[in-house]
Amino acid sequence: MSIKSGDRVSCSYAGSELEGFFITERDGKAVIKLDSGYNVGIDAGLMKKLETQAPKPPVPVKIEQDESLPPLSIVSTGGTIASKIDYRTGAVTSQFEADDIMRAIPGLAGIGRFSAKVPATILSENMTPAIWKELASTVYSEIRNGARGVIVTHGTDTMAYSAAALSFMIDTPVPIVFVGSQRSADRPSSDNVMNGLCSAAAAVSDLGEVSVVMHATTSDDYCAIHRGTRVRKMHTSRRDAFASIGTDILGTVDYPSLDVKLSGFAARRRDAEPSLDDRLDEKVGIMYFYPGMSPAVVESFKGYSGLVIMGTGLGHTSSECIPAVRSLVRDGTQVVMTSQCLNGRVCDRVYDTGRDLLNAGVIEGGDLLPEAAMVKLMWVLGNESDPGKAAELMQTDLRGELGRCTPHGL
Amino acid sequence: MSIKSGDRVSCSYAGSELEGFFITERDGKAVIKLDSGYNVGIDAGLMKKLETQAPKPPVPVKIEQDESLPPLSIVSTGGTIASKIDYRTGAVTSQFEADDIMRAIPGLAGIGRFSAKVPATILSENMTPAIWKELASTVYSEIRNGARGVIVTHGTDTMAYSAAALSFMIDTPVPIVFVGSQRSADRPSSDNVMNGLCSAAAAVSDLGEVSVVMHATTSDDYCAIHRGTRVRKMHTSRRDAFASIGTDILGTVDYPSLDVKLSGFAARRRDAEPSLDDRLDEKVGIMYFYPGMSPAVVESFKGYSGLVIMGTGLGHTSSECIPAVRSLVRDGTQVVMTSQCLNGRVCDRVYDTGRDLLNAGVIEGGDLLPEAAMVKLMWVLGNESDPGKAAELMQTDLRGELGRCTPHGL
Amino acid sequence: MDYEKIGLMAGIEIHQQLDTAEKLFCHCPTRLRDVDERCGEFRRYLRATESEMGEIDRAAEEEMKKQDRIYTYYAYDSTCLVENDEEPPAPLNAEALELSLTLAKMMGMTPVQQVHMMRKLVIDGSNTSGFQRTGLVALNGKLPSGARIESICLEEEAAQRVEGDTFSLDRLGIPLAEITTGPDMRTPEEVKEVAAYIGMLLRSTGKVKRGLGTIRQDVNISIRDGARVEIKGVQDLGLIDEVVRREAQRQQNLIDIAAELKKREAAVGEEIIEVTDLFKDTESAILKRAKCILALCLKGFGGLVGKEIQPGRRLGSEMSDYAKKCGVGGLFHTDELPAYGVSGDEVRLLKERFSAGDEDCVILVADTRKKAECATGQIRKRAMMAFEGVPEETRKMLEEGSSAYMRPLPGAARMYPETDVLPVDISEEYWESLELPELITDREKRFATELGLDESLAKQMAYSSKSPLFEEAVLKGIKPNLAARTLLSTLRELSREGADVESIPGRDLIFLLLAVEEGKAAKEAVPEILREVAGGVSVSDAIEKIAPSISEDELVSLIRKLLDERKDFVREQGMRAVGPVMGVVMKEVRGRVDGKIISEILKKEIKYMISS
Amino acid sequence: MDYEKIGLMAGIEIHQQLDTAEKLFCHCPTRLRDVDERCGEFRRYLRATESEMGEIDRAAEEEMKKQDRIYTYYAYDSTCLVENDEEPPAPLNAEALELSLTLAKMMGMTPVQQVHMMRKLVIDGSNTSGFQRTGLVALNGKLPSGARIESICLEEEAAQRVEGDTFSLDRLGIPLAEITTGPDMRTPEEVKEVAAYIGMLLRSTGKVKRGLGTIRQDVNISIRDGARVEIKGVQDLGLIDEVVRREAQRQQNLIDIAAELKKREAAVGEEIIEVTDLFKDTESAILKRAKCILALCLKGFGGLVGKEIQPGRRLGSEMSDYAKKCGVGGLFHTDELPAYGVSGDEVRLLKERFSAGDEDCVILVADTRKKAECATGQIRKRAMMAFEGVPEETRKMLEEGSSAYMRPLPGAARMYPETDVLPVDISEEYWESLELPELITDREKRFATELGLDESLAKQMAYSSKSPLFEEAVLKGIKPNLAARTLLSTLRELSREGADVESIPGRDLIFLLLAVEEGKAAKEAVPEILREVAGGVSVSDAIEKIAPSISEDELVSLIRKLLDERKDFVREQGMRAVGPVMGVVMKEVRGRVDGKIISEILKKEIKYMISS
Repeated sequence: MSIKSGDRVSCSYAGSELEGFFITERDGKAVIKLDSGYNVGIDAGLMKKLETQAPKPPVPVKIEQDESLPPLSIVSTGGTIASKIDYRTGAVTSQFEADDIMRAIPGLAGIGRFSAKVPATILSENMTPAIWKELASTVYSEIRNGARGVIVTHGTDTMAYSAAALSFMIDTPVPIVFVGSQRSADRPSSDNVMNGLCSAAAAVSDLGEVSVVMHATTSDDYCAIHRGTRVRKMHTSRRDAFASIGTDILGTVDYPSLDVKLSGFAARRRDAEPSLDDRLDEKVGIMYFYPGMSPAVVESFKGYSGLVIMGTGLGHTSSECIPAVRSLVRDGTQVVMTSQCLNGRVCDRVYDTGRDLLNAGVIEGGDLLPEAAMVKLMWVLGNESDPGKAAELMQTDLRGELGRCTPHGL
Repeated sequence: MSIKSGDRVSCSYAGSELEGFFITERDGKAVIKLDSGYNVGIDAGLMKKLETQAPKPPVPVKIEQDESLPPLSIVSTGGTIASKIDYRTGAVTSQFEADDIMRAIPGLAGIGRFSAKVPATILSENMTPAIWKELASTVYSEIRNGARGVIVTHGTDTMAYSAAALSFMIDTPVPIVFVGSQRSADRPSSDNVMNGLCSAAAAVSDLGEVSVVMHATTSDDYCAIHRGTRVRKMHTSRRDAFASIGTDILGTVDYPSLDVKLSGFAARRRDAEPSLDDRLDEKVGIMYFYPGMSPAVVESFKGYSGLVIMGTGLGHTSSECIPAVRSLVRDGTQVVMTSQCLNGRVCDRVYDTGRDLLNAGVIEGGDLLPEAAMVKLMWVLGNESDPGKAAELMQTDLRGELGRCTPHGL
Repeated sequence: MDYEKIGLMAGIEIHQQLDTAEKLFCHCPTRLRDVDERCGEFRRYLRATESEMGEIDRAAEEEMKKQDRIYTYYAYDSTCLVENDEEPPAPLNAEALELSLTLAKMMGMTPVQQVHMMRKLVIDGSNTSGFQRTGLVALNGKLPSGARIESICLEEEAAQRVEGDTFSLDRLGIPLAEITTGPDMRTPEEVKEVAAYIGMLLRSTGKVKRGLGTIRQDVNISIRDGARVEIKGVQDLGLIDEVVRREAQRQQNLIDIAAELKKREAAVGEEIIEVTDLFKDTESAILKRAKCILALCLKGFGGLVGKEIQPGRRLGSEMSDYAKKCGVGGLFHTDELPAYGVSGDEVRLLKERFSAGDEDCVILVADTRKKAECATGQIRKRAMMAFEGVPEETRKMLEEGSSAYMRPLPGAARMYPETDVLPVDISEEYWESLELPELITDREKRFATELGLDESLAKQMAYSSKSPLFEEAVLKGIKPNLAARTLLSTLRELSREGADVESIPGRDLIFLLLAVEEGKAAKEAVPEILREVAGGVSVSDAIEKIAPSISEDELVSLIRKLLDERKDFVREQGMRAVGPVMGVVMKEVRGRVDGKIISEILKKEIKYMISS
Repeated sequence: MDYEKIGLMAGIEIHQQLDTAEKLFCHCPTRLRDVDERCGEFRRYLRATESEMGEIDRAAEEEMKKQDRIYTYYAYDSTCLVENDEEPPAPLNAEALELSLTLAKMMGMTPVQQVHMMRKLVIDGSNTSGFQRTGLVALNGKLPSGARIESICLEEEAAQRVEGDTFSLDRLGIPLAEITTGPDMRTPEEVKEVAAYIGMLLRSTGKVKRGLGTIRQDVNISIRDGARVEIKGVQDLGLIDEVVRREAQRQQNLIDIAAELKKREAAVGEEIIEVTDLFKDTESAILKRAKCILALCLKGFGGLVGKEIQPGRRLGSEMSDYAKKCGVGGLFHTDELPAYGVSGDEVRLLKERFSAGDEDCVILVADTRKKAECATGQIRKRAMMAFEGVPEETRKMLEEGSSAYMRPLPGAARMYPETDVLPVDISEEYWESLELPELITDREKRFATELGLDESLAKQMAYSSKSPLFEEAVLKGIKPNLAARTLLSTLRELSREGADVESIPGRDLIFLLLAVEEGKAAKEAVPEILREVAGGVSVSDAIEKIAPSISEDELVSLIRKLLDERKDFVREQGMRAVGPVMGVVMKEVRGRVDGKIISEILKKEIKYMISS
């Protein structure tokens, strides 16, 4: 059939002639948007093409930027901070140009002068270490070119991994702020506007590290600023899904005032050049231990440069798995122990299996989050070939990812 | 050397003759407990045996039980609810006999009339589905034999897994209460006494399901009663490590009053016989998805009866992994999707990769915890050979493990 | 008014809450709650999203004018993250879909082959998501009256406004059937009849919510040279014809005003003048405390702004409605002044500022400068519309049937697909399998003819939500009249007394009525027994307490004893004694035995006594 | 008192907080906090754990007597889950271990080959875990005085008691060196000397905490026929000899009392009698409001219970200490009555109840029945001990050097291994590599002889924590006297005035003193400049503000101007004018130039003036 999406069609149905736009065909059903605005699915064979309506190209209205404001960069990886709805076809499209983003979030224009880069356009679950490198190099260039802060829009699924990756890959004097939305940008209730404005406020603030800025509560009242190496998505769908684990948040951005409050321990903006070190050893995995796990699961990571185990409790696997772990280590895999408890500190000195794991060559991951541990291990192995030094680096706090003490209340 | 642990030894050291008890030898160093109480490590060669002191056997003082109190059963798997210190040698031993436990936690004697069973003595990280079966059959017998409640002492590492396993394997009319301690029973600050007393209070309460009773806060103020299929260890070391996820707690036990308060939705004690269904298909694993994961990791679960994936966000893997998942399903592995976010609900209808996963045959795990999902999958596959029916069972709430709605505030 | 002459056209949209077990897109119950039972609250902003053409929907844009667009929501232990807009919706509720399709079939409609849920932009705060999910379910039906049914849509109910910008989430997501008729009605009475008929159809399913606010009619009205106006939220069917009448009148008056304005060569003044100084010593409290008073002059509008266009409504009221969107309290216009503390001198000075004459009208707005400026803009906009006659509007019904402006009619550009909900195919087999319920009107006839209820009781019973229980009772052998009276009158009376009759399960009512039929309890004791049951006593305990069963032997001995005590009287009166003694016996057994049985025995015993 | 004759033996245990960066088993700072800064609190019970033999440690058992054993803990943003007993300890702090080994080496001790950390049971609440971690580090040393050092242990400091059962966690876990001498001292003065010498050794490391509570001495004392008594918590070295004296006196008196009791054939009455009724109209407020008053009679104890055994302490006080463990406030005994509102009649009646005579003593306890019963038991126990003379006890020091009973001496059965901390090997290489610090006494001599400080200043400087800064300053070329006086007197004076001199970094002090040495600021301006710096001004700004540098040219013109104004006087006085004019110049330059420079120029100029 020569009917294309957006074509005007009609069909005889229910004793009347229905008219509308053809949207798509799925499983033999044509989806038609009636003039009432409703979509219905109808046998594709019933459809008659009326006249071709070429979709009008959106009129690009140039947004005037205030040259007196600080230069900010929006780097997009495909997370939608802005989108447009074509009510004629019902299609929702993501927006990546600075102009589009500023039109969708009008308040941005009062915060900075924006430029936009799109190093990748993917669903965040398809993120890979290779794209982290591209992302890091894009962000690095933007800072080199004078951006006073960089906002990275990112799908929320793997945002914490990417934020951790950039934390290690870039030594930044200015804020690199990851932001996303848990409710799609096309809906009036989307968290994109508040998160977007708060991330921009954080990007011009005195902060000087990689962070994630997202809703702190289910209300539109303020955003939390999380450290990139300490944040985790802790809910599948809520606005306030992101949580700092094992540390306080770096600060808050109030909404709608956009007042930024930073904690004393948050790194501050510096007058320095950024540095980029984007070597990663990508052959690193995560393994979740469970009761009765076959040692074959451990063995399946043979040949890996690194493996992060999510053990039980203080960082354990069954005794049965320890020989397999020992073999892995002997064959050159760096194995780091973290805990599936997520909160608290790994300590393999207390129980027998723990001590056996230490003897097998497992590195205690302290209070590293498993995800941050994986990213760090990739980075450490990409930069340090000596296993002993690599192990030492894994136990050294480089980007606030490791806490020496676990504060009361956490 | 013929010197044994507990022997009286001396050695010339630092210009004087040190006397004490020989404890052990480790890495060529003899560990000696000096008469001052201090242990020191000294070259084993310096040690001279003085006289053999056979350790006096502990005098078993019979505890009088109050026959008017309800019969309760303590089933131990190796978690230490009670222990004794031999200050002479410094050795700490776990106690499993009812007498010993009641001596260590004197308050128990006022709550019930106890009998004790020890189906296994292992570290909880070495727990296996095979031991779950033994445990289930022991608990089942105890209830059949008239126990008004069963307390299962268990190491905390995998307690949540075991509690979920028993939830499915036993349909119980009386409380089955899992309890453990995060601080070892040999220390004056141990949580064993409060947890032990609170679990006993829960075991004689009106509750009628499998639960975990542990500290609710860092203070010794009250314990939370968690549903066995909804509880997770969320901290490596804190007393209040256990948390109910996606649901309210079943109730509380105040300390030291031991008043039990049950929520409206907690199952109540019934006047019925228990039933046991301990068939498990043990070939079920958990896989943690991470960015850049090789499809080979998925493939390594080939031949498994079931696999629980901990996906990102609403329940995703990368598109690259989906063909491998499809193959697994085609080859007969039931694949259930859960989320590494832990909180919230899996929903694969919203995004493309999700829909692709559904098309690949993945079962949405709703708000099942990954651990509960694994245990449930073992049980479902052990009882239902038809894949369609098994999938339906996985999406049916059997033991409060699945919530139809996610309440506000969770 | 000659409606044919003025070309009245009217259609209605009926929104009916469905009485399903769960909500449309989550598994929460469809239960309303008291706000005091809330377990949490949160606050959100909503904003209109940009469309492909860069246009924001005009209804949404109107909402955006409000300065403070933050909404507060109350959550309950019977609501969930779906209502909170914090979780993707569950699949479409199959029960609700079936019910809407059943309704469609009852009206002779054709179902769509595949239902697609849409998001309809609503940013007044009543939907946490900022849209209402709605799907077109069926098309093109016809009522016996000939009125066309254009469509039936399955929608989610909005959150209930508590006050101001605070909403309660208990109602959000209750399934709603939206039935839209064609604009086929030509008189106010016809509108009422059609609405009533559809209401009857809805209730015939036995699965719609009942009670205040569970059904709402929107009426679309236009007259020739007028415009389509939608009046929302007519909850009382009794007023629907009056609403139509008044709107027709309003449109006619606006058309007349437009003609008059053209004749007068009226014009809306360009100038907005600040007149705060003029009122610094005014007696009007509102003007006196205002930070800023702005005025504009409507040339040639004199007398027309104050003209009544509908009972209680003037052209000035329409302008005021527009102005209020900016957050101001209202306006003053010189057609109504001097009044409200504004003196004649002040009016004179005000008019002088604009060199305005009697044929002109000056309008005043008092508030902060920002709000007042917004409001004068709105007033100018509405004044310009007056030249065109009737603006297309969505209006809300006022108490007596008049209406006030709410927002422009929403454009069509406000729907896009709800991608979180998969489309649902409606197969022919499924459609064929749907069984239609008996219409209440048919049921009414059946109750009267087959069960012998009198006409009024038959109607009452047929419309009652208790009618399934009634039918069950009759099937079990309870006399229709006893069942109907108990279920209607007795329960209603007890309820008025304050007894919690709603808590009495149907099976208890049947148990009790069976006991009556079996002579184990007297009809007379039914109210008292039910009162006990409503208080928490089990039905058998209540029967035992109020009407402990008396064996026939016991009854006979009791009667003999009583007769014995009245031997002389009975001997004297003979069978005439039956009546008086009957009263005594009844009092003794306190309704534990049916009067008929007593009467039989009594007669026998008296007969025996006088014959012995 | 002839200490040789009574066979005095004394030893000391010194507990010294180490000034390490981190705590012994976590990475928290070793910083004390104000309780108002706490960020959280929690409550815990502690209970004695059962040992293999079924015995509970007797010290622990004593604590268990207290009815309410729940402790409250304050946490800070500088404490962590290790202090909270919610996380396993980190590995042993290497800095602390090195410091304790350095101390061991300074005292000629032998290190253990492998340090094993132990858990020492402490359930008075001061340790959240219920035990104190401690490890034996070295053995058998000797001081120059000949006193033997038995051992040095590395321990964790306990939590500080805020009040009652509330503890503050900031102090918990600070490393503590415990140095134990042999029981080798024979006179009170010797005890003091040894304690002072060890104190000097500790401070010589420069890495011990200073200030109130950072060092605590426990003294072990016995005399012949007495018993070993440990007096805890002697914080003031000046009192330590007095403590020994008073304990020797106490033991002697108790021995004498024991002899007297035997002579009198005294006995502790079996009977405990309730005498609440006796005091129902008493004037004694305590007795009047008591729920239960119990009494017992000590036959033959009359006069002895009230006998002073130490200034301010009687045998009755010892009994009272024991009774207080049950939570009672104290006791009354007839040796001190009538008094405190108890009348002579009441005493007589009381004694009559027991048929007690003058040689007997009746003891009263008033509280709830439960507590009073517990207390009378304790009193009987202590009374029985009086026959033996001196009980082995742990006692706490009272203000003037007397002491009160705390608990029995702890048994040895209270230690078991800390399995969460791995043992640490001490290799010979490591031991050999440890460098010993200069002793303060050596430093004192060096300061006097090599740097020419006078004796008192040398001593003060050597003991001061500022001595490293002093040495740095001298190395940089600052005159020792200037440096010493500034660091000691000037700073102390400013501090007394309220200036925050602690906040002034050492490098600023050196910068300033170098400026003085270079003539850029006058010595006289130092206090004022430092006051500014303490107030937050940078040191260079402060110099510029207080003493803007004056070039030599400017100084010369100033002097010439001043001389010119005093031409006559100068001509008249000649070189004698130097003094008076000097004063005027000094006032003008307000310390901006060193007096010596002024004086030189002034002399030259006057010389020139008179010669011209």
